[in-house]
Amino acid sequence: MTATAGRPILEAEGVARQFGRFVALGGVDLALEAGEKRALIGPNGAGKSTFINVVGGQLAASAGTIRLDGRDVTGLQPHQLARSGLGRTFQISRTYRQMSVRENLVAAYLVARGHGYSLSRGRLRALAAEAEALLERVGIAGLAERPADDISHGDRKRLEFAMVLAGEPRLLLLDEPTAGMGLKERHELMDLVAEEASGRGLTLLFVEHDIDVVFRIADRITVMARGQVFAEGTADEIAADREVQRIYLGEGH
Amino acid sequence: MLTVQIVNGLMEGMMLFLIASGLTLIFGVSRIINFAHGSLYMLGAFLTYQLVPLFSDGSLLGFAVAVLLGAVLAAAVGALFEMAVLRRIYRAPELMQLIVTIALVLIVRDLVRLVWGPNNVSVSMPDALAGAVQIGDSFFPTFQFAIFGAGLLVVALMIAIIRFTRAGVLLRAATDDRGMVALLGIDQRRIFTATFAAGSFLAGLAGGLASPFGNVNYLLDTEVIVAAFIVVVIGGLGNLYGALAGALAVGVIKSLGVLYFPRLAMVLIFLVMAAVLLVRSMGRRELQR
Amino acid sequence: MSAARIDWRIVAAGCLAVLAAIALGGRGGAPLVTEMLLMALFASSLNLLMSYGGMVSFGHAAFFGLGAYGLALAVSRFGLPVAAGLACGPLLAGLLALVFGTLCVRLSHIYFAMLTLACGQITFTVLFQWYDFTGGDTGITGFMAPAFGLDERWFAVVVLGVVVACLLALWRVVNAPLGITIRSVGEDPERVSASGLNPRRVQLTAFVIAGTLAGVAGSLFAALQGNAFPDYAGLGFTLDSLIMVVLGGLRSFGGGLYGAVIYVLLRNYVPLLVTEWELVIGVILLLVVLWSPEGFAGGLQRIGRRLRSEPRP
Amino acid sequence: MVDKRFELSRTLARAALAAVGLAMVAAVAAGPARAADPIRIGLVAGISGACGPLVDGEVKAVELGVDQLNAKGGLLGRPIELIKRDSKTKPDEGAKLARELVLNDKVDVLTGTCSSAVMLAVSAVSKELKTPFYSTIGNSQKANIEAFQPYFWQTQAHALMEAAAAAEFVAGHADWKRVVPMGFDYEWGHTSVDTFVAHLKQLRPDMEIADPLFPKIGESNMTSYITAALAQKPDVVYAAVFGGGLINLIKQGKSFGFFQRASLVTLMTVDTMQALAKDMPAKGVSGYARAPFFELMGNPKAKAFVEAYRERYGVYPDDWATSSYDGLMYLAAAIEAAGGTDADKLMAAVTSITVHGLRGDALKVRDFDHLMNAPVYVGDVTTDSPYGFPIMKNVVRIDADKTMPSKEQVEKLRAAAQ
Repeated sequence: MTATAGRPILEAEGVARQFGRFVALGGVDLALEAGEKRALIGPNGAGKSTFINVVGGQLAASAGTIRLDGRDVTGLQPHQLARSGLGRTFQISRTYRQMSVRENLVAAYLVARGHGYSLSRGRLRALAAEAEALLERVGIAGLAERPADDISHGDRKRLEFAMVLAGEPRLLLLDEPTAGMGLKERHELMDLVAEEASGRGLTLLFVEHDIDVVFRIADRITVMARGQVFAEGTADEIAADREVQRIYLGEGH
Repeated sequence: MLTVQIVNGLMEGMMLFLIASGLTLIFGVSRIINFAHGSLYMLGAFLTYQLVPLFSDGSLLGFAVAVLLGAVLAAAVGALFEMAVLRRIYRAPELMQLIVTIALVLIVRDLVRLVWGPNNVSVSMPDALAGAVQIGDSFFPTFQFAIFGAGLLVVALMIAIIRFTRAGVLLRAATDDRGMVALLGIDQRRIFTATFAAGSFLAGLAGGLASPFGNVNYLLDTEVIVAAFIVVVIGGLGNLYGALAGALAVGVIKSLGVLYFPRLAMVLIFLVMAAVLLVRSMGRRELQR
Repeated sequence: MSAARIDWRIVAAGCLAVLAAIALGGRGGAPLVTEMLLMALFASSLNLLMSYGGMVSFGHAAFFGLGAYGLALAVSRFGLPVAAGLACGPLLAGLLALVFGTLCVRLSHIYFAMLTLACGQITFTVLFQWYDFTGGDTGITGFMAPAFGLDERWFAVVVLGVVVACLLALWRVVNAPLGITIRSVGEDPERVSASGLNPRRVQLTAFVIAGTLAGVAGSLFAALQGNAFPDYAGLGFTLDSLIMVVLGGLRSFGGGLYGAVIYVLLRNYVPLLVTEWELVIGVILLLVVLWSPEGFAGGLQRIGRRLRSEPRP
Repeated sequence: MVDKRFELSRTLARAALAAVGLAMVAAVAAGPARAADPIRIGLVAGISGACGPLVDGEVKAVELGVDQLNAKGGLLGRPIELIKRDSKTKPDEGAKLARELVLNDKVDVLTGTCSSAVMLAVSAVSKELKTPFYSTIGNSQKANIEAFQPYFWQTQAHALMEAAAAAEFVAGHADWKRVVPMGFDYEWGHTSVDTFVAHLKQLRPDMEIADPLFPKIGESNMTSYITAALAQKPDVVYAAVFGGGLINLIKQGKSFGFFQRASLVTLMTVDTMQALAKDMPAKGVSGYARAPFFELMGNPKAKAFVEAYRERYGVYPDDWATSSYDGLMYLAAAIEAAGGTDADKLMAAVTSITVHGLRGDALKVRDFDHLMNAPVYVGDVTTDSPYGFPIMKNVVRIDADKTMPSKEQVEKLRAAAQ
């Protein structure tokens, strides 16, 4: 579970993706070291979400190679990647809307533990206790009985995060985890994410528009523009990069 | 022999296109699989049966007027149904929309039976279309050429409307992205009502146009709807050109099937439908929102 | 945590009600009760797909029909005893569900529905046209005495036993981890996939379970009738099953059950009053969707909520 | 572990079940026992579904006939009660209704089926419950041969007889040298085509018989079959089709100029001629028919029936109506001969009486397959008609002795089916 620092857990080489003639990703190289927290920033349409979706297996790459722990995982299905230790959240959080918050988490545990096809109801009782503890940690234990459809946007983000944690991933991809949230909520959620990531020794790759959040959480930052990696470095380096400021910071946020 | 069957298949295909065009239009815009499409087709046929004696004593113009009037009435029924029923349940799961169209099938079938009785009836062929055209040593019905022409006209009109009118722009927008229309500040409900009316008009038109070429009874709906589904699926749901290609392909497959694989024609068409669906799905394990 | 236990009192009360109906209906009425029970199982199997798995099938009757033909063919063409034939029906249905399901779960939403339609129509057409083997439109008759030659009432009791057992098993499934997984996939296959389980496999599992149970219903239906006809796999039965689930109530385990009782009663008694019975059913269906989209079960729950929230004097 | 929407409140569930139980009890308990006095006839007809267009006349004629019999004091002094049910043209529904009619409503006789499937399903119930059952529309020979059972009789020429009659008719046209057979792609169509071809080969070894065509039942677009048939340059096309599909064939054929180049021989019933009316081709269509009223008008009984039918319903009876009425009158005669409705006595009477009916003065049902010696009428369709719709002229009545399979043939077929 603990990753040795210095070895890349994720390596993307020349990852490209086209939609018809539109080039969403034009050959992205990116390597994540185990345990690092990496932010992926860039203007709208830069290809950040596409990149996350290609790494997560939701979209197939048109070209390039992706390695997870040194193993070539290009073209694997999302569930295969998930079993290799990759967990992710979505831009619009994906939960089981008609099920209760607790059921959502129990369902995530069932899948993660390989009991998805079990007929034993004993398993449910055992997992319910674990689910309770995790809900407590992410701060939504009070909502356990509510349908996921009924809780606030931010709480649903927390729920989805908890569902990902239930899978005990080593690499965590978060696609705009704070989109549509208020300032305070945003920081609280990302603090929680950072805390859990550090505590569990997870590697984190997150897409984020809020530069405050990025600078607060990220060890390193990758800047994308027009489907390419434009710059990469520590928070300070990126903050100091004039080009970045011009094309990105100046323009948008 | 082969050529004759191919020509004939294309003719039959165009008839299928007329049937399917409204279904694919409605699906494209509203994502509703309208089971009642066959019922509106049937309604168009019966209305034509009712109206032809009023306008036509064998004249083509009178027939055309009767068919158009029948189609307009079918459009009114479609629009009414959209406003009174479908509009209330656009937010419900798509299954519910489908179920109400099934309910409409049951209702229309029995209403037609109540009004026109259970027996077969016949609409007379307008005199001008009654003959046959000789090509080589084969004959083809003038009527089928007229249908082919009508089909092309419908395609042309639909393209013209979609390309060059404001309604068409909205239609395209609605087909591509439902949310966008709302962003444009247009009342989405009006678009849906208009689409339903247009789709129902096309169904009624097809029913009216086809009526002199065959039997009309209250069971016509089921015969038509399965054929229309096949065409629309093979053509790509919501795709007008696809529906045209799909309709012509189905017509030709059926026509050639009579020569080469008579027992398998029906199964074959369903196999093609399944294959098209599967091939389209390949490489589409993409995000679905 | 409210583990969904089976309330045996409800089961017993239901069984008693059915037994009373059988006793009161006599030999002539018992087949109607049998039909209701089999339709309840058939609709409940579709309900597993629709309410839990989020899959709308337009070809579910194929498995009902295959269940019927599995029995009829085993006995008439392969000379197996009826008891063995009764096992062949669900087996054939389950096998074909595996084959069709493998293809169908590659698609979702309306595309899934259209592919099931194609599969269902292929099944129907083969049964209808393969005279030498399936007897074509005139079906297979006379291969066994209807209802094993039992008194209609006893056969209804036997069917009651089988249907209750199947529904209890289904209840077990939907409340077990597998049921949660099936519902998860019904809600959001992407989430399931991103969590590490292949949603298609889950859908396929549900599809095979549903197909097999439909096959059980079809086999017993063929046994009741003593015949098998292509109609049993046709679009008519498919639409019946969809209508039953919607009338009874989506998102409810009892939906298939309630729907079957309501629909079979309507279909049996409305034609005695009016020739245009389809019109009546169409209007009822319309009203249900508009005023109680969650069907009979949903309506019950709504009434229940209202009763509970209103203070009693 | 269950989401609220799935959780049934127990009281509610109980209430629901109670309601359901009550509904079922109320439902099946309906229909209290009645006095055993009247003679009850259960009519299981495909009022809705595919047979709808055919059984309209049947239901009307049977209702008329029952009223007439009752007006004359019923049978053996007992009134007749007709209990009508809609099979929806579904075999399972037909069988269930037949069972209900016998067991709950205590009907003495079953009739009314139209599609072969429903007929065979009801015949199985008739056999099991030992209740006499006769068919006046559905005419699959299976019910007389492979699936024969002693409580069934057929008052029509069955499929084999009709096809044989059509072959006789075609063979009689010396100028016809080449024939294309066609049939709906189901059991009845295939049986008809096979029988027609076999019979014709015997009668006219010189005739060229093309490969048969099999459009699907009720096919709405017959054009591919029309072009395929015409490509064979036939003198005549034999088509075992009927109803809506036949109307499609004729109207579409007309557009192709079919009737200028070939003749069509097909099952031509009055309802089809009424539906086509002025759209019927003036020449080129010949038909075989079961009970064309216009050809029976010389028979006072038939004339009286046609007039009574017209007076009551305002239309002329179609073949289905006429033969259903004739079938009912045969039953009435059998009940009187049997002195009651005891199933075995009735069946003995059915196979021993000779009845003067609408279709001739010596109708009888033979004993080994319970098939009536029903004639088949063949002739040429003409639009020159006093009735406002086409009829047939030059009609020849082909007697059953020319078309009924022999006892040996029937036994051979039965043995082959084992």
